[in-house]
Amino acid sequence: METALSVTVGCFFAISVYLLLSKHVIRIMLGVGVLGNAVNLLIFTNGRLLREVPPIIAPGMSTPAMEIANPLPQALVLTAIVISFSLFAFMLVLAFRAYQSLGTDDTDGMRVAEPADEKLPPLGY
Amino acid sequence: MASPADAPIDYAAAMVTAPTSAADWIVVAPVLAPILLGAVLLMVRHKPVLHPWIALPGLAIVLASTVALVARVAAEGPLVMTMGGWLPPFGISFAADMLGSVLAMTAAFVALVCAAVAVRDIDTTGRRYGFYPFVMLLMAGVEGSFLTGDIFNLYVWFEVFLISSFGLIVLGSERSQLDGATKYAVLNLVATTLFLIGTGYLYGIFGTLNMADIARKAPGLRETAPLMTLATIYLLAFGMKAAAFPVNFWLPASYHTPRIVVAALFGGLLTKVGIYALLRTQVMFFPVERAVLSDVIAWVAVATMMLGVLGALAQSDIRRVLGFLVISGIGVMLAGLALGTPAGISGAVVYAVHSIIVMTALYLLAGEIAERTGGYSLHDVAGLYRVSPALAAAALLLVLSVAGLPPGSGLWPKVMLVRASLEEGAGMLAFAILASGFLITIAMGRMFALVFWREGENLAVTREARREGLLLLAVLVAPAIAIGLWPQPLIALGDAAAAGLLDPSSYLGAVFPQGAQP
Amino acid sequence: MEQSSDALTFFALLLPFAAAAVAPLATRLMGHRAAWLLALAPALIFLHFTTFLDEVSSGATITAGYAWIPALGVDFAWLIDGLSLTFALLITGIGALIVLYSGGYLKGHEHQGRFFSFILLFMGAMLGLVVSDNFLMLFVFWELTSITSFLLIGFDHRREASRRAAIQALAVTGLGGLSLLAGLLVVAGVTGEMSLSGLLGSGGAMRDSALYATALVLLLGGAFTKSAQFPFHFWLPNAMEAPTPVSAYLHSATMVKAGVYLVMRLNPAMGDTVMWATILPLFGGATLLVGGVLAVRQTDLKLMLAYTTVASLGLLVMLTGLGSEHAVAAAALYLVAHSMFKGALFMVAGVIDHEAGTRDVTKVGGLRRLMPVTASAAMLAAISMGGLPPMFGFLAKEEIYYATAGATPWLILVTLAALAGNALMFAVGFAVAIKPFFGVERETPKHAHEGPVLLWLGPLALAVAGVATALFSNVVHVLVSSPMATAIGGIPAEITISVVPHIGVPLALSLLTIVAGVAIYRSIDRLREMIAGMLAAIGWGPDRGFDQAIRGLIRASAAITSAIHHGRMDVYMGVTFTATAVALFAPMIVYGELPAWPAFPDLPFYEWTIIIIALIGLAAIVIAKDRLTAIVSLGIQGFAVAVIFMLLGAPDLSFTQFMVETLSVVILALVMTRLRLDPTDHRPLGEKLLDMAIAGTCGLGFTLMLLRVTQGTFDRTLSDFFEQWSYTIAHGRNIVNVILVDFRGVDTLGEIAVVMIAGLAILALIRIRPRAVPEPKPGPEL
Amino acid sequence: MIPYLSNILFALVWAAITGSFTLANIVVGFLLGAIALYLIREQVGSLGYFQRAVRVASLGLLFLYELALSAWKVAILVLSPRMDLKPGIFAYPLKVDRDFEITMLANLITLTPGTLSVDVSEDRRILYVHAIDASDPDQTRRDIAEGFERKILEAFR
Amino acid sequence: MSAAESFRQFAELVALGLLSLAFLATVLRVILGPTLPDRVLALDMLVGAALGFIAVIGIRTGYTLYVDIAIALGLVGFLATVAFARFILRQGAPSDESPEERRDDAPPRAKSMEPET
Amino acid sequence: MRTVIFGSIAPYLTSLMVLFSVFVLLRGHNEPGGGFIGGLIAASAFAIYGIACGVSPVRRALRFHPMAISGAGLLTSALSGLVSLGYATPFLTGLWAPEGFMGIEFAFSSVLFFDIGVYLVVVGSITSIALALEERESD
Amino acid sequence: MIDFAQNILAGVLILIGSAFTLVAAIGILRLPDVYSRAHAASKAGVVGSGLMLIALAVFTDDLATAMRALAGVAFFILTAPVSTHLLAKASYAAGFRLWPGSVRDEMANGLSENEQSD
Ligand code: NA
Ligand code: NA
Repeated sequence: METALSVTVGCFFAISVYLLLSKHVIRIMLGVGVLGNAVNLLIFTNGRLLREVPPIIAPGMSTPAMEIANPLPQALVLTAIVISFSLFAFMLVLAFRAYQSLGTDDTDGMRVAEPADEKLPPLGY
Repeated sequence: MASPADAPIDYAAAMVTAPTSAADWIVVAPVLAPILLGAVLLMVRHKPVLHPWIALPGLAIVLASTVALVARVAAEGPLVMTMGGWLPPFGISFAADMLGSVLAMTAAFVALVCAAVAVRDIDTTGRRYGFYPFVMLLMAGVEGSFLTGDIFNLYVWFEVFLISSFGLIVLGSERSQLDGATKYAVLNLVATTLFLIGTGYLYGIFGTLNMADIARKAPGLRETAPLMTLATIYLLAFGMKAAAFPVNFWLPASYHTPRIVVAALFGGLLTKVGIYALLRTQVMFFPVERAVLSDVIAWVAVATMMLGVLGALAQSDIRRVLGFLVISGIGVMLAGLALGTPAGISGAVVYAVHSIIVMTALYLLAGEIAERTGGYSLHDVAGLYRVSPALAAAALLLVLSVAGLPPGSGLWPKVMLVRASLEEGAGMLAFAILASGFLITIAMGRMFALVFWREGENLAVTREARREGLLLLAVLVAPAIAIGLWPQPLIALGDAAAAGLLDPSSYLGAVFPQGAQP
Repeated sequence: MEQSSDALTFFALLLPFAAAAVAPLATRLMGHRAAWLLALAPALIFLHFTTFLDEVSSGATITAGYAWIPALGVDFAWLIDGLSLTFALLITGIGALIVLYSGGYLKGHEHQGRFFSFILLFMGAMLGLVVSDNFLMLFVFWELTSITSFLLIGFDHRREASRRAAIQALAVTGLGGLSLLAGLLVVAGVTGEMSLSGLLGSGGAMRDSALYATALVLLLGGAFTKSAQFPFHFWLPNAMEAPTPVSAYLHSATMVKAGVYLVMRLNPAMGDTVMWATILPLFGGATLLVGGVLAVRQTDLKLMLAYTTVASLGLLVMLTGLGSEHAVAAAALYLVAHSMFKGALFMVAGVIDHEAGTRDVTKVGGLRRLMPVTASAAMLAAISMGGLPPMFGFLAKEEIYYATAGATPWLILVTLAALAGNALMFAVGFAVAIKPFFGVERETPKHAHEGPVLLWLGPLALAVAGVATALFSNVVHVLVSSPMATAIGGIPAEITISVVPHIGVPLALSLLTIVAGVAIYRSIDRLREMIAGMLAAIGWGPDRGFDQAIRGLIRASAAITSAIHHGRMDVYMGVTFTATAVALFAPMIVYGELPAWPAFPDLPFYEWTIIIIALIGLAAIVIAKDRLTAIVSLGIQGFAVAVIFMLLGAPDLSFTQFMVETLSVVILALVMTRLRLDPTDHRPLGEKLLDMAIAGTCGLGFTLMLLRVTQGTFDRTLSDFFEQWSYTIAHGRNIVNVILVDFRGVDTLGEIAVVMIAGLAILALIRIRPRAVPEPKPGPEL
Repeated sequence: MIPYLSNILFALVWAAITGSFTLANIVVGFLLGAIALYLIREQVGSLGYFQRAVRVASLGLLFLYELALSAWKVAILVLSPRMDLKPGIFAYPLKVDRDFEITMLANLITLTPGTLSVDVSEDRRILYVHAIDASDPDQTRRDIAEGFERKILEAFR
Repeated sequence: MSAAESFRQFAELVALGLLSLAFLATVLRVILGPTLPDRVLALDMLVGAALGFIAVIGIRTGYTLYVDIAIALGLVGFLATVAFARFILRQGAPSDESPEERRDDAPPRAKSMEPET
Repeated sequence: MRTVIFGSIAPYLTSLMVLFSVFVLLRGHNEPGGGFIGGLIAASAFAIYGIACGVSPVRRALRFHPMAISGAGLLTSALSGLVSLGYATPFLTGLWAPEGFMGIEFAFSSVLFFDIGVYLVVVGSITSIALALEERESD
Repeated sequence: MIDFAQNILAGVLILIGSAFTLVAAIGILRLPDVYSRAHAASKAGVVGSGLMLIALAVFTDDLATAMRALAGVAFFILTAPVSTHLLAKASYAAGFRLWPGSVRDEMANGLSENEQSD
């Protein structure tokens, strides 16, 4: 079980990194989206896997009746999902605004903050 | 496994039963106050005139509680509150030791000053679109990072200040801001994601998230590849946050783009949180792995120092010069980490305090310069010696501080680190610290001469500016010089912080008063 | 450190700083007459230090002070012996005169108060430097002298030359300062001593150390730069950009002698080795000759003096390096003499400049009748500089020739250097003293006349002191010279030389010096042209080299910086993920710990389906020809992940993932409506392959690490606890939710803070439009 | 409206009396309330309420029937080896004119065999319908008019 | 285990198999396109199939609480389709059969909207 | 996207979904759900409303600015943790009203208010984002 | 007895439901243009998933869950035609032509110019 997910996680990371390495903002954003899923699966897998038993205590019981899926990584991933979603939303809008303002979606062309032909500082005193 | 629902409940097995005194809340107040008031600020978003009246007292509370915290930690050792009343390591502990408290206090101080500067600098639009809430939550994130005793919670606070910094960096939506922010956002996101990945692995290895618990379990897992990989991932993630070479690109690409008061806050605070996290994880969790990595860290430190200062020499925009100086300073702190000795770590802590104050002040100084000359370019800005001798004096003191010359605050941590390097036989580090200091002297000496001394007809028009900025600048310069003249108290705190990190027994004792695993 | 305290000396050391603080105010109130008040400070300190003369002359070494930074072993402690006392007296004595002289020289200057302040600061720094016992205190004051001299040299800040000189001085002496710091810390590391007194008492510990050479080179790096030894000599003449009182003070009496002081101070602990006795005379001698020759080349009075100062410093270093009893005595005598005559001559040059409006030696003449007092002072000082009786300079020169006399080839070389240097200085000294005052009266930019008392008091006092000290040389020897020589040599020394010449080799050499000096003086104009021609032929000097170095540094920095910080984000990312790959693989390879080969996973077919759909979705994102296919594919892999969570017993996660994934796609689509992005991926094939390699390595690394971790044992303590108490205490059956809102509620608090701020930040991003659209109307927003 | 509200009120009262606010109990309460109201239908003027309920139910049944039929036809079409398609868009003149009714009709059309509402004209007179078999649009128009549109008018007028 | 239960479990497996095939077919349409509406339609369909999948898993595991997930999924799936429809409307008329492949040679709107200074 | 069909059905969908979201919020402590998911559902509802009927009706319907709602949510959550100051317990300690307070499935507790705060933050922020984007669209 | 009926009925319903879903998916693959494919998606999809949700309602013993499952079906029936309609309308307005084999397009001349402006 962990093995299958480990390999899956690796694929998620590989794709995400490949997208992040692109020059195009939108592909980078897609990479960010995949990266979030990759990490969530990674944390989830790190907490070890158990099939189909949700961590919910049945009515009438005070503790789980059988071995349940590890609830802690679920809580962590839930927090991480929310956070990465917020950041993702922000970055999407940022990409959109950057494109509007800068007129390019190619990061090589985004050279306002670090202009290519930057002047040397004064050489005198 | 299942037990009947009506079994008697043994609360003491799950919860802290001793009452929590109100005074203990100083450990959570630095986080809680900005969150509460940040939320209130959002509710009165359309009454911008109220914003400073909410934000400044809030930050004052943060400062007051962190000062109290430092005093209390100095007197009684680490202060712990485990949230929800659950026994550690099950609940999230806030654990203030000397390292966290000192940095928390310094951060609160500069944030308060910056927020005061912003009263004048940030217009109604900026306030309506969240300047003060961003600052409050940024501080909540930063203070939370310094004070939390839980590694995943540390990640959460990292994200809190990261997203707040996103808000601040784009506030204004100028073209260069959007460009810089894109790089800042993507690269920082990768960094925090690496941190999260590391934390996922950490949980998989240790089965715990409480820092004290990790520290006490780590010795049992020494010398294995997963632990080493974990230490390395953290090194990379926090090195990136701290802007260590070769993963520092986001900083020069972005720090000069936002409003100057924002840059001041960033330049002072954000990278230091990375340094804090490096110290916390590498020294407290992974001392053995850190020792293995020390050569790598040392070379990173050297490269960061040198490339930072070379970058500073190459810039003509004052803000960009400062961005590179931030980086160079990070290299110096990494040197302390590379050494890993009490003296080295203490030096890094003292340097961090110095750097928070001085880099913030330098950015604010740049703001004052621009206020009087309308620009930041070393090609245009001139003649300020005549216009504002007081500003020149402040500038000179800051230049001396950042260059590590007396009577500035930068001198003593550099002395500490050079000495620690020589004691460890790390001549390369000592050389790099001194050489980077020398090059900063040249860069900043030239800057001082060009901006203040130089006069010329084609240069920017200089004009008188309002006084408050200068006054607030003085509020930052004063402690810098005080540290330069009488560093003993700060060094004592730094030594205590280093001792606490290297031998976390008092930290462990504070988190687990019963000692053994519950 | 056990220290006796001495509050009076403590306050004496701080007094200059206090005076500096009040100087601007005093000057605003009293104008230039504040000089009289401010000069009281150095005068009082001078008097205070004279009280030590008695004790020190009887061979005592006084150490006292207070704890300053115990954590670093730094005390505010002073060491008073013959050497430091002499320096302290010179600094404060000449300092008082300089303050007075500044009162006249800068009378009416708008920043005279600031100037007083700087010069008093400088004096305080210099005084602290020479009396410091603690290494780091010494270093602090050392750096303070560099900084204050930066301010003083740049005082006339509107001129680029001043700014350049200031930066040059700061750079060169700053470099030396860091070298000194390193040296001191090496010494401290080797000997365990943080104080000079301790070091001096540690015997030969340092000399015997393996780090001796390192420490020596570092310490001399500090000393040589500060004392303008060849090849670092160039900054000192440029420092003449400073107002003349500064030149007189910094470049005669004190600051430049800090290096000499250091060398003398270290002589007992570090001297008497082959290295010491080779390096010091070599550099000193070279400096002496270079300074002398370059002095001849100048026409500016101040520059002429400045180069002779360089030469004199070389001479002092050379003598200290020789280290013999006579050499040490000669150094002690020459140092005192030089302070007096050079201070006087600089001030004279300043008076000429001030009164005649020019300092060009070829443009002034015959001022003797107009400025008789100044002329007298100049003559007296020149006689001392030339080493003629009955001046103190004579004693010094006699002793020099005693010291160098010897038959070894080394000593003959040293003697020749001393001879040549002295002759050159003789010529230049008289050129400064005679040419402006004698001969035909020349038309000058200003009509010259005798300056006010504040201007001539200083030079005259120093010139007269040159005579007086020589005439009462026995007293001076007992109180000053001998204790100083004792301190330098590290063994008791007694100097007996007096103005009455003794027949012998030294006298012969003295006479030879005079003859050669006169010859040079007579042909000085021709020599000047000759040297100028030679220098033009060489066409390069360290001074030009400095500019080239700075420009080269900036250009190189710019090249390096733009090569690294090139603004190309894909490369930034590439570096980051390469580092990630290394971080993942290096430990596994180094420790040789790869995870065990896992068994083929046993999953029901529908789980495989979901995983395959996730992978298809992923692949589709990459190969999608247009962005919308990619976005839809993003949705597919997101849904697949949600289903995976559901299958693995995480309904809350699945729930959230479905919602979030959809909202992400929705926001993407909403954003895309306006955003027409270039649909294709322009990476060239090579780059694509590289990126694939990086991405693949990262992915594999994460997989291997994950396998490795999950193959280990797992500690489920935390979750067991949560399961145990989720319902009984926290009243919740959904353990995940209880963790979120109770066990780990702080995480959730931070998380919603993130959500809130993200909302606000996005609002700011969308709404704030610089220039094009003004702030939106508040109307529709409630 | 008033009978409907009374019915809900009855359901809540039922739940309160029985002391159980579970969904099932409330539904039971609602049904019991409806019966109770039915008994007093003439006094409270809720006659229309029940007539309408019946017509709505009839519309619902028609819909479910048509839905099943539609799904079946599509299944047959899709699975037939050679799909014989004559798709196209035709205009359907609307009799219903209230937004709510237009919406309902359009949705029902979408869910029934071989037809799909593409758009409503600006003046809300014409519904454009895509049919998978548009060879005889008049027949389809008639089917709609006689089927759903009539039932809707009955139920909601 | 009763025969009815066995039948149900068999039915579950068959259903999961059919659903898996449905998933794959739908995903294929997403990738094949050729137009954006086709892809969106397929995504919408995918959500529908996932809904059924959740229901079957709910029955299979006995955790019928998954039904809430299904409801929420139906809801947001609807939202996604609406948003895409909106996007399609915005994107304007395609000039030929494969609208996405056409390149925008005209400068982006942003430039005319916010003049560079 | 203001078609007759969509425009007339969307308000009902929205109110249904908001109801559902409150249900999900309140039962989160015992079943899958909770403030975050509930908030997302409600925000999706408002997004649909906005797309179907325009932004202004949504803004009017909410009365307060969505970000103010978000702020109120954060305030609620933080305050529900602060209450424990008065009980000499650490921050965020769950405080429960005496059992059987309302006799219904969810108990009245500080934890509930915490989750309500989460809900409000999510509703406010996500709605704000959606509306802002939608507004940008239509101007 | 009830148990037996529940199991059988649930089994049958999920079989039919999943079969319909697959049919819809095949339809999506085979039909020629987006408008025809929408027929498959909206009808077979609704029926398929609806039946499976009903199966869950039948299977569960918890009435509240069953009610929610049925509510889910209702909800799906409510939204599916709307989204199909929106997609079709948007595609048409955006200019995605009908399959060339289509026999008529009465909307082509009826569509007013300002349709695209909302
Ligand atoms: Na920073
Ligand atoms: Na929740």
